Amino acid sequence: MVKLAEWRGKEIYRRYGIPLPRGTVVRSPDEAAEAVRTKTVPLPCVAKAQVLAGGRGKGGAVRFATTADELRSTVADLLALEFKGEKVREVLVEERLSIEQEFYVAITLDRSRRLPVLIASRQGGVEIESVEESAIDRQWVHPFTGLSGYHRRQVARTLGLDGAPARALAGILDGLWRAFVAEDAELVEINPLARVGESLVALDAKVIIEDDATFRHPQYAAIPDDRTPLEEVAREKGIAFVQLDGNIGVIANGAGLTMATLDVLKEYGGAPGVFLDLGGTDDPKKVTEAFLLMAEARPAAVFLNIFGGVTRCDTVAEGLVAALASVPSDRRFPLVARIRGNNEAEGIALLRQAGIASIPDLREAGRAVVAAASGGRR
Amino acid sequence: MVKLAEWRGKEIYRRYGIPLPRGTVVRSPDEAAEAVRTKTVPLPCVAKAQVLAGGRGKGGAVRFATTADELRSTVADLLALEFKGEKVREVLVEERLSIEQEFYVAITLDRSRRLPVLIASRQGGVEIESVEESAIDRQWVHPFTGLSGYHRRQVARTLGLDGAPARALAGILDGLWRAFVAEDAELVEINPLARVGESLVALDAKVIIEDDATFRHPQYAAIPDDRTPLEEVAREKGIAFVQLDGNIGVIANGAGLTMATLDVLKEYGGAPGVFLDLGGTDDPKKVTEAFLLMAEARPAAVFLNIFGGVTRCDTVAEGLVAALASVPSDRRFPLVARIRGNNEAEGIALLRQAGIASIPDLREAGRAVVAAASGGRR
Amino acid sequence: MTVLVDRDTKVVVQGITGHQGTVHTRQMQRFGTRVVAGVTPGKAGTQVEGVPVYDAVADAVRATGANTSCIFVPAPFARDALFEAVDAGIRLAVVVTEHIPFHDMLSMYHYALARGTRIIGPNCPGIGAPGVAKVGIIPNVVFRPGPVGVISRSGTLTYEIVSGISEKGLGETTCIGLGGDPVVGTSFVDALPLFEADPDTKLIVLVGEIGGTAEEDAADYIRAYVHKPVVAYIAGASAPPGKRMGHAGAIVLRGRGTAESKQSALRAAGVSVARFPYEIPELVADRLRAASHR
Amino acid sequence: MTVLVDRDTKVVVQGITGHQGTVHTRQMQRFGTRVVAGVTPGKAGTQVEGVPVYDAVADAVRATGANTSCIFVPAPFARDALFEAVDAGIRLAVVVTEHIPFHDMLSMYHYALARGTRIIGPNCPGIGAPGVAKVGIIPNVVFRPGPVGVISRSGTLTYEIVSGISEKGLGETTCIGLGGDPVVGTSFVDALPLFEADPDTKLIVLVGEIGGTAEEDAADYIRAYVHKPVVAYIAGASAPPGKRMGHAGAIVLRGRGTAESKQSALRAAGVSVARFPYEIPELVADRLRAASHR
Repeated sequence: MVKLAEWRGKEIYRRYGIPLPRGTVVRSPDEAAEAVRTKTVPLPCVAKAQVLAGGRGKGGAVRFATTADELRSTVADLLALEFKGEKVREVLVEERLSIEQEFYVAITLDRSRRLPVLIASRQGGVEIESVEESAIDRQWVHPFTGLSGYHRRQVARTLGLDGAPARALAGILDGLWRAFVAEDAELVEINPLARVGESLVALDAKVIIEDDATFRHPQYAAIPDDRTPLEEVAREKGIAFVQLDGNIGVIANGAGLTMATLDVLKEYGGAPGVFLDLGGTDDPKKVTEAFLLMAEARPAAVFLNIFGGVTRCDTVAEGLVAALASVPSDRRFPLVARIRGNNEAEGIALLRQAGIASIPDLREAGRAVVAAASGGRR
Repeated sequence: MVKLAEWRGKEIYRRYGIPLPRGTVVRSPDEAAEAVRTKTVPLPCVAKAQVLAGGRGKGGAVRFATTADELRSTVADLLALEFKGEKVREVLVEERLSIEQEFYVAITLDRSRRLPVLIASRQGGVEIESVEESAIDRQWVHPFTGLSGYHRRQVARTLGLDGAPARALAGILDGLWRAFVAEDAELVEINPLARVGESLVALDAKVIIEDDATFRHPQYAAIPDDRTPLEEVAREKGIAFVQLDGNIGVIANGAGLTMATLDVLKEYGGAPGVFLDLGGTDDPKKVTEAFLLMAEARPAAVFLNIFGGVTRCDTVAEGLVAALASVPSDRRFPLVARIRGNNEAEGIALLRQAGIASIPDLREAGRAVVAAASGGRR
Repeated sequence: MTVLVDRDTKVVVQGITGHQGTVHTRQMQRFGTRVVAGVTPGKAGTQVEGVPVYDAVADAVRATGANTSCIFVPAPFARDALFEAVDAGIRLAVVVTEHIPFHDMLSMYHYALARGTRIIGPNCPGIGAPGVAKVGIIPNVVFRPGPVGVISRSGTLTYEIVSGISEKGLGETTCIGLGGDPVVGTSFVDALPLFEADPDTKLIVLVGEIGGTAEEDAADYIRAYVHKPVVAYIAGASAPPGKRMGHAGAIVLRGRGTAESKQSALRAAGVSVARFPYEIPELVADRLRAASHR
Repeated sequence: MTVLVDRDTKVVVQGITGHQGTVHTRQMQRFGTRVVAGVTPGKAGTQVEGVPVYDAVADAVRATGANTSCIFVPAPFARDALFEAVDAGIRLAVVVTEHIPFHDMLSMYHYALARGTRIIGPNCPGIGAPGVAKVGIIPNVVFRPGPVGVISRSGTLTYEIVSGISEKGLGETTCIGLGGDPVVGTSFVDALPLFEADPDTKLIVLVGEIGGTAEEDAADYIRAYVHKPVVAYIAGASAPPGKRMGHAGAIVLRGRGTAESKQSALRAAGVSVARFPYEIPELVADRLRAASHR
């Protein structure tokens, strides 16, 4: 899930012919002033902090300016902002348009129907979740036939458009569909899509690219996301690693088993702090890396819960033993292990040699971890 | 069915990344000499008359030249040629390559399966009809999934290619597929596809564009085809008009009925000379136009055989009467009419007023036309 | 019984406000067809021949329960119209529109196939079942109820032949004009089992043309699966090779699709082959007589 | 009886010469599966674990009669591999490959659907029917023949749960790991009727996860059509919203796809919902006992 900042989304929309306000992204007050001087951005204008979190308008991350000096100081303010934990690195500066109506259009995936769904509403400019169902129009688009005339006409009816604005809408929907497919997007959203006289303009852009498709789009792989630094490191190593609020580290293989392990810990009063899914691997080095990454997160205790399938128990044990040897002393943690499945006996034997017992019962193991974590809470 | 001359086909192939010999199309000996001077065409080279008929190689329409002067005179010869009834207006001048192997690849429509079919053979450079079935590989390509890796690999196996030539082949097949779809082609053929060292080069190009798709590709609508001048006029007026070898004109509505009418005439010893399918129309002016066009073809007699459906009998009668009034006296012809179906009574009445009887029985009508034609044979 | 249409057939006409749409809506109504809705974008709320017009097929289906579409929209928009019909749940779409590029028709065919919608056409006269329903443009006057099932690639030639069968006093269960384009939604092979399964159809008339191998495919199918008598006619025996005879489909190319190959394949499958259209009614009468004496 | 696989299941392994392909070919063989062919382009003529390798699936099908494919090829080539399998006439394709873009999977799903091929997966452990056949990567040791049908969106959690059921002395007819991706070839709703129809399956275990609405859809289906007892577990009740928990599918977004909504929908459909994996064997035993007393 690669969430793109507004300005990156708009760069994509521009390539697909979707009309946008005139403007540019800036990274300093000087750049903003220069954009005004070169008329890249007409005045009055709007300056929008480029963060991924929502609620920028109400949160003071979108501001207006009528002169170059005002813009300069506004941009300086925004760049100094930390918005819901995100540092502002870019500001999008755009002409301020006289908006008559605000609509919502988006394309995303409907998992149940296994079809892309085109969503439209006359009530734009607010979160679509807050719009009542009856004001939302949904149409499913088959991947083999694509967006057709009747989809476009239906959206025009939903938005109450005809004539030139309806024709403009048709072009925007086509662009949105092509972007959704060609960029391997999970979501392409325009909210609001603004009516300005006879034209329509995408005032905002929300684009999410699918992680798994970055082999076709390497440019998106490098884009910063809302991951923590450790999550970012894990991502580079191909380890699913999520930081949570608690103090217990969980290393399991497979998302389902990892989540089930968290559920059990919570039941016994534990607070999971790291979710680390080894996935399917039979490379002990990857296991070692995972443990060292876990150590960086400084857990109060770690629960290793493995069911060997693709991953073999002895591989995991081998990787774990290697890791424990190289964890710095100030990063050590109490460990509870439970390893089952393929090569279980070999794995258990290896652990035993390293002084680690495997607790076969999930309840018992869970309780042991919670106890270890509360004893060792820092 | 818009058959494109080789050079036009190659222009399309170039756009889809298919490797071609270096060269250019010329319309005069001077242009040919200039192409050598500017090194657009390296020497030695081959000069190919741009006609649609097959058998150019054996028919002397493909010649070689090793010097600019030789090329100049070769081009002059070719431009003076009339090949199987076609005047030569363009000559394609290309580098002469050192060919190691000649293959055949093409994509066309399989009507029975309703799927595009990818055809490949190791025996290229000859008409595919002359290649035995066992040496031809066919693979069907679904329009929703397109050409896939396994199609490409199968063709590589058929042609006995691997390594760099197989990779080149993959690119060529992709280009061919994209051209087939995006240009609305009926046929895209490369014969021969030549192996030159580690590369593959399309030595010839045969592309047929679908008539019905010219609304998407207006550039192809204007391309001259192998129609007679009258057929060309008819095409512009949207009338299906085919010139045959006989002296009887047939005007009917619908291809099936028109062909059935020809079949009947032949049975009675008649020789159809013009096939004119009015199609479905209820515009009397179109009927008048059709008759005037027919008059231009100077038939010995004309058989009007109409079954009124979309076309109404009275409309046809009205158009016919108007046409007869304006046919010049040296273009008049004996006419046998048979009109049935919607508004039959009204049509027959209109014809009767103009002194024309409608013969309801097809046999009788057919015999009458053949008699009239042999009586009036010029 | 009839084939493909019945008394529950409720037709929506796509492109009803166009000239042909309007004319043939009236003709279908006169035939007794339940034309329940029309669709022309932007014309919702109006009426054509008393039929309510909607902006979208989905609206028409919701409001009227239409299950069958008759498509008259111009070729550049036909693919879109068919997709719309399929997505709205239409089960049978008769595409009258001519000059649809076959690349479009490939998508239309395979999409409809995947979604369970049957297409008749394009470039076809449609379906007529005397006394029951007509979807398309076959002239009403040619029909008469009777035991013959007719399947044809032609337009007006079908009218001529059906008319001849009716005048002979025989009559039809259902007549299907498949259309003469290179890619059709329903081929002879697709239509034959419908008539073979229909108890009221005692004999099948197959009207073919030169070009393609649809008739050869039909002969293979008949030999294997059809037990009812079949009478056939192939138009274009006298057409010269290489000339496209009106229909995009009707062309003898490279020795393929000749009348001879079709006729001999059909004869080998036990089909009575007429040499001329006017021979058909007599052959039909003979085969029906022979069948009833068995 | 078993579901999806039986004694006629003949498996071709696409990507057999890769590490996982080779390892799991051996495991499938040990399970008793008839692995008849492997496919790796350019490796025709070689053998892996005694299994002949072909260049193309069509070749493998022609030579061996393979009807089922197990796909291990890397994600960028998985779509192509599936299309090849479908076009070669494979009826069941188990796609083990993970990280396939969902846009690719949309094409794969709809193409297979149109052509009548069933997909299990992608990113799935596959199918195991103890004593009959296994297609995929579920560890052999977890199985034991018995009356329970297992359908799961998870991988290792399935092994854990199946293992628990087996250790309890209950055992399985068939276990299907559907895969946890946003678009799967076979969903709970697609798999439930198979077990409902299988006479040997007396109870169904459904293992779900947070994210999406597949479990809610399953609850609707169970309420309407499933008469056998169902026991379910939903992983991820403790996962915080907005965090993607490993699987592309496992995420609670905008209040949709929570464990609570899934659990309550399932309970309302008469399903016994386990709070933790280790509760499942007991619930299964209880429901089986209750059912046998009716």
